[in-house]
Amino acid sequence: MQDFEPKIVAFVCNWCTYAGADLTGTSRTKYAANVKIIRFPCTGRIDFMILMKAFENGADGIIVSGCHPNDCHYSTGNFHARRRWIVFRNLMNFTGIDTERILFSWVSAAEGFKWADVVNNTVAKIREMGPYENYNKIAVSTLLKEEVSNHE
Amino acid sequence: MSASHDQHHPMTLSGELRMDTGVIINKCYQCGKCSAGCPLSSEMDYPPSLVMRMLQTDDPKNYDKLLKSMTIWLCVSCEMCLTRCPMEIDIPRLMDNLRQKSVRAKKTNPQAKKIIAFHKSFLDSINYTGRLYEMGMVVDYKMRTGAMTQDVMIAPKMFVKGKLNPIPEIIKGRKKIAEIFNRVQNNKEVKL
Amino acid sequence: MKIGFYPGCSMKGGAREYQESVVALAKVFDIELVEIPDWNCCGATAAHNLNKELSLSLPARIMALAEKEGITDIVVPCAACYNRLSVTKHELAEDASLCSKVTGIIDLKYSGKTNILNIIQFIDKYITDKLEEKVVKPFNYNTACYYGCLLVRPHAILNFDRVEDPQSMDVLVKKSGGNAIDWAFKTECCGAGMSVSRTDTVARLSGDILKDASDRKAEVMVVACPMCHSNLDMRRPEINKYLDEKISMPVLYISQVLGLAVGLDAKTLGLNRHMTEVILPDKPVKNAEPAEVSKKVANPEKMEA
Amino acid sequence: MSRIGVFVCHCGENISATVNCEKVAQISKELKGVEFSTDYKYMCSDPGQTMLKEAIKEHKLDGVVVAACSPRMHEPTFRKACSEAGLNPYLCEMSNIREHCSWVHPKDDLTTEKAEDLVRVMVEKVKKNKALNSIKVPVTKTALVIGGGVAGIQAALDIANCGHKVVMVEKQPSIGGHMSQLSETFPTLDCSQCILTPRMVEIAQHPNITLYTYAEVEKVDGFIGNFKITVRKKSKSLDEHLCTGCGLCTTKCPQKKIPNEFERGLGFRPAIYVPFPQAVPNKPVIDRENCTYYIKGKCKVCEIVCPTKAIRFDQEDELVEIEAGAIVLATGFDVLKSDFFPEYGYGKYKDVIDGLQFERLASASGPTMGEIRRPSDGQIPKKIVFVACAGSRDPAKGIEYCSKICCMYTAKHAMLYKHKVHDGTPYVFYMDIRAGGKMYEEFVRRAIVEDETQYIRGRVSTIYEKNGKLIVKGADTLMGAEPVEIEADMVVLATAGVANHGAEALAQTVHVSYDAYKFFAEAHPKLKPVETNTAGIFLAGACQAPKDIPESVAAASGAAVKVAALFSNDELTREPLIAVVNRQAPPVFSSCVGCFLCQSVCPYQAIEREEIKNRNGEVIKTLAKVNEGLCQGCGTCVALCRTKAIDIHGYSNQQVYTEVMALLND
Repeated sequence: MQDFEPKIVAFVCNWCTYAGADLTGTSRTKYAANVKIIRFPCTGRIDFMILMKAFENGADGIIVSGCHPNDCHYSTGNFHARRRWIVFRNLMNFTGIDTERILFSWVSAAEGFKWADVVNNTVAKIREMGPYENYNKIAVSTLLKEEVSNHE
Repeated sequence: MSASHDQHHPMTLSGELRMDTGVIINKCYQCGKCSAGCPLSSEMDYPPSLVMRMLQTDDPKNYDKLLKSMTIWLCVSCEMCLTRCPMEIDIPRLMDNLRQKSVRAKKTNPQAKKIIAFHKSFLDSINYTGRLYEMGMVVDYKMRTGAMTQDVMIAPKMFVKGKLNPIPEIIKGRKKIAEIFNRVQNNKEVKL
Repeated sequence: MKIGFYPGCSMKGGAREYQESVVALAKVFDIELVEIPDWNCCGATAAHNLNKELSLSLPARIMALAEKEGITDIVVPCAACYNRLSVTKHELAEDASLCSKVTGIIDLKYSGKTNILNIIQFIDKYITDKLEEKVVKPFNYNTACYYGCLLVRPHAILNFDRVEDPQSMDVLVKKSGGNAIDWAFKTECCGAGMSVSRTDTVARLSGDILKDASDRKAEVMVVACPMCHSNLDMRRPEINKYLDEKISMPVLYISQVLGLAVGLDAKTLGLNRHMTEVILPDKPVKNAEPAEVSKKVANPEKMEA
Repeated sequence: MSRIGVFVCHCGENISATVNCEKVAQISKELKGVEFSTDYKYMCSDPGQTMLKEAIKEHKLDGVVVAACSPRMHEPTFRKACSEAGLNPYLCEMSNIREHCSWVHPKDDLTTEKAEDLVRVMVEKVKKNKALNSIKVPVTKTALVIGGGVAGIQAALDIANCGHKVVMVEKQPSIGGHMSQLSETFPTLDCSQCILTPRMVEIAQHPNITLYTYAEVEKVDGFIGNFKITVRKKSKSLDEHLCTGCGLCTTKCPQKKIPNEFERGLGFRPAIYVPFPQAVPNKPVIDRENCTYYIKGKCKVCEIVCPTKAIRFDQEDELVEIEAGAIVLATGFDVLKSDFFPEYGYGKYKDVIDGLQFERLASASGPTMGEIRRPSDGQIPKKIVFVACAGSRDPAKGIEYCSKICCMYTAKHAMLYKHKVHDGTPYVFYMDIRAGGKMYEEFVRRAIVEDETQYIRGRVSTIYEKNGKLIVKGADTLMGAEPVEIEADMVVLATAGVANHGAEALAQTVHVSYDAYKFFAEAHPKLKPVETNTAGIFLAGACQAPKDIPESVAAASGAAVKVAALFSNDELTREPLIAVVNRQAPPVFSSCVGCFLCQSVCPYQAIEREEIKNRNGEVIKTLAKVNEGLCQGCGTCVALCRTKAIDIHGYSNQQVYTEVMALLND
């Protein structure tokens, strides 16, 4: 397990967390290279099916991060994201998906250091949890695969 | 990766106090509201806000002055400072800690002898009987301080009023209390 | 339901009359107080000055003993004991490792589920509703309610009454037919545990308190703490010397005030035990018209219209 | 088969110091669909851009990935370059290998591998990109200014003087704001009314300005260039055209004991009233909550005495629709209620007042005609204590920030007091003196040196009344924190400036963000101080943070210029990264089932209902349709759509799923 380098995907909004991660760079604060960012206009845009897609493709952990409550560039997108997360977390727990591997956080455009902390803490946590091999054993994944192949 | 976080820093005084008490010294911005409201500050050698400043300097000399000060023994834990502090700094908790450190370092102010003697007599009384035996405690205190004649005038009146109990109340669990005293003393804290 | 009673050391000695009056008052309202068996001292100021763990262990043992008896409410009339018990309960609830350490030291089961009630909370919970109908001898004196430190601070933990200009005792005095005056030293410190070791300091602090009350025409001072009482009452010779005037205002416990109002006699309430003689001349009952001083509190919002 | 070009930038050494840029370019070349790949020292430089343009033409590229800095930095640059080379700009994407890679990781293989991953993701994404055309919208050249204090007045006048129409909406019966309450202003001590009143009059008379007082903004729809605003004009119970402002009604009104808001409760006013003598408009309103007629059903004295019969008891609120291209928020601030400080006794002791009340006492038109007299008994205070930071810099009971203006106005108060009460002594309890500003420090020094104000460095612990005096207990931290006790006749608390209590609701109405203290948030703290994150909405004055008069005016003029710049175009172009509901013709088909969940979550009301009709003109179904002008492209609707009928350009389902798969499978 020593050599395990977790693959982590970060889904972030353009206005707060993406800008915050830019600030982390501008401040030259170092963090683990395991996390790769995918930019969304808003956390409200993030469909939770895409988290499933990430797990299915071998992600070991996921970060979802956007503007702090009340700071959303689009005023309410992050509230929808939060609401959806609460519902989906229950659903995912029910289906056996390890929601401990998903970190939901708020990082503003001014919180460069916080972003580095979020990344480092998540990497450390996922490293401890080990690779997410279980996902593809879960029945739901087969269903997803079917759905996706139909979709394409 | 995050090298800067791992670097070993020598512990500052404020860091040490933060670890021991949770109080963050550097929050204090010297507004002086504590000193203004403290009932004892006029008698203290260092009023509370000055104590905070001295700790902030991280200077061992200032720390030493505080351990030897009267201030820490004059503080009656009335909590007025905490109540009005804009930064909600728990000065009373800090004072408790400094008192304990002062005793441990054997630096207590000679003028505080009476106050410390009172506390010790008080605790001794609990240790022996489980409760405070007022008369016994006062006698013990007088033995410690030599203040034999203090308050002798009111004692007879108190007797008459039924306020002084000549016989100590000793609780059944006296041994349990003694055990408690033993255990906390073994836990590296102040030797009482 | 059994209501637990923790008298604390001073109520067995110097503040005997406080216990007598609390028990007598409870009896009037058919409340039985069950003393926690084999209770120990809470450690008071001395313990937390010198040893943190000791200062938590002693109160924890008291609460653990109460739990063993199945007691859910403990009445703690002494403000100092009330403060120590509440703070201990809070600290142990906040810090699980500290809690397990302390339960190890006291060697008893401790859940931290008991309610700690000070004298006013006790009265409010069990007596206040029925108080006014039982008042037979209105306590119609100008009364200065002195709360001191330990009843209201630290507010974050005790969460009792307003931390500045508290009102709960004033309300009880008014319900007993008294006139609670507005004054400035309600929560100033009396000198607390330094009565013996620094008598001069206590004389100064307690003197300033008594002086303000007496300047504002208070006839009686009411307290809820044996320590405050002993400083304000027993230290009167030193206080008068410091003030260079003779203040003869008696200092009563809140339970004594309520006791007098519901018709208990002075002896039962232990008024004879006070060092400063309690002289309360009979006064004709006025219409409940508040004195001029207290009018000012009436409407703090007035300016904000 | 795509023909994609990959351009890897070294950014001097900013990227190449930790990322092997040559290798990234080489590896990218191997990717399916990549036609051309190179690396260069500065892609954003002129030669870099030229190289990009030439490569597009030479290799007939149909997609471009620039691996360089953050797209938030240079995406517009490279998209413009692509467009100049004939490639649709929305076929260009950027991989952020600087802020998200080279600057945050050490030099090693992992870092270069991450850069390769990031490039691969964008290559795959760009394959799914569509050519898009930017959206053009017309601009309504009318500005709405909300708030008629000094900031709103300045902004309105500046915009109007540029030749544009302005509508000003003010909540109170008169414009003027807090500045009209002030006595004199620091650091020049000129009379506040004297400099403000002419401007207030100018607002009323300006041909380009329409003024609605006693009115509030109720609803804001639309977007930059095309806002639709609903304003509620509260009933003044008055026909303003008939009223001449003679004031007879106000003198005859039998109800005279209503605390006067303008005088901060230090005086009284009748139920029909003009807030202050210089009010604009100088016509009364009836305060229905306190009017005898509205309470008891009879009185009507004002109606009887009115010479022009202008009183209208049955007048109702009126809703006015306004079309505007830009909005300036100038709603100002409030002062913190002082009764959160029970230890200072505000509200309990009459002679403990706040700074604005002192302004009224010192004002020549105030309740004491400018004489400093204490409220309790009208005596002239001989010892007066000013408490700075009453609520400011106090996370426990007040607010965490510094209110900025109090140091200066407290010095001014001490000075005014000393000028009026020569034998009096002013004391100021302070912690720090923050007097940064032109002639500010000099002003404070003057208060100390010339007017002999006693500055005591320390906070006041408590204030109580004794024998008609206020005992102020403080400490002098410059004297070893020695306790200080002052027997004062009056105490003035320099209470904190806080966000207007209606700020949060207004922010939600106009869709702008606000900070933790409910002040409106600027788009960038340094470079966009008067813009909000909502295009077309600007900030002026203290609604953004505590500001003094010069700063408020400067910000207002700044906001006005932004509005004028916006109005210099007849049309606006907008990024086409918006949502779209799929359609297939004929007959019109869509996977939309018409659940309109999207409509309920859209923050911009951009989802419309489209009725699809058959040849006979019968409605066969109702589908969602996106209003291009309103959609801001947040994509919340996309995540919610059950049938995936709605999608968003630039972040389409296809694009983001492709990105995830490309990222995780190399």
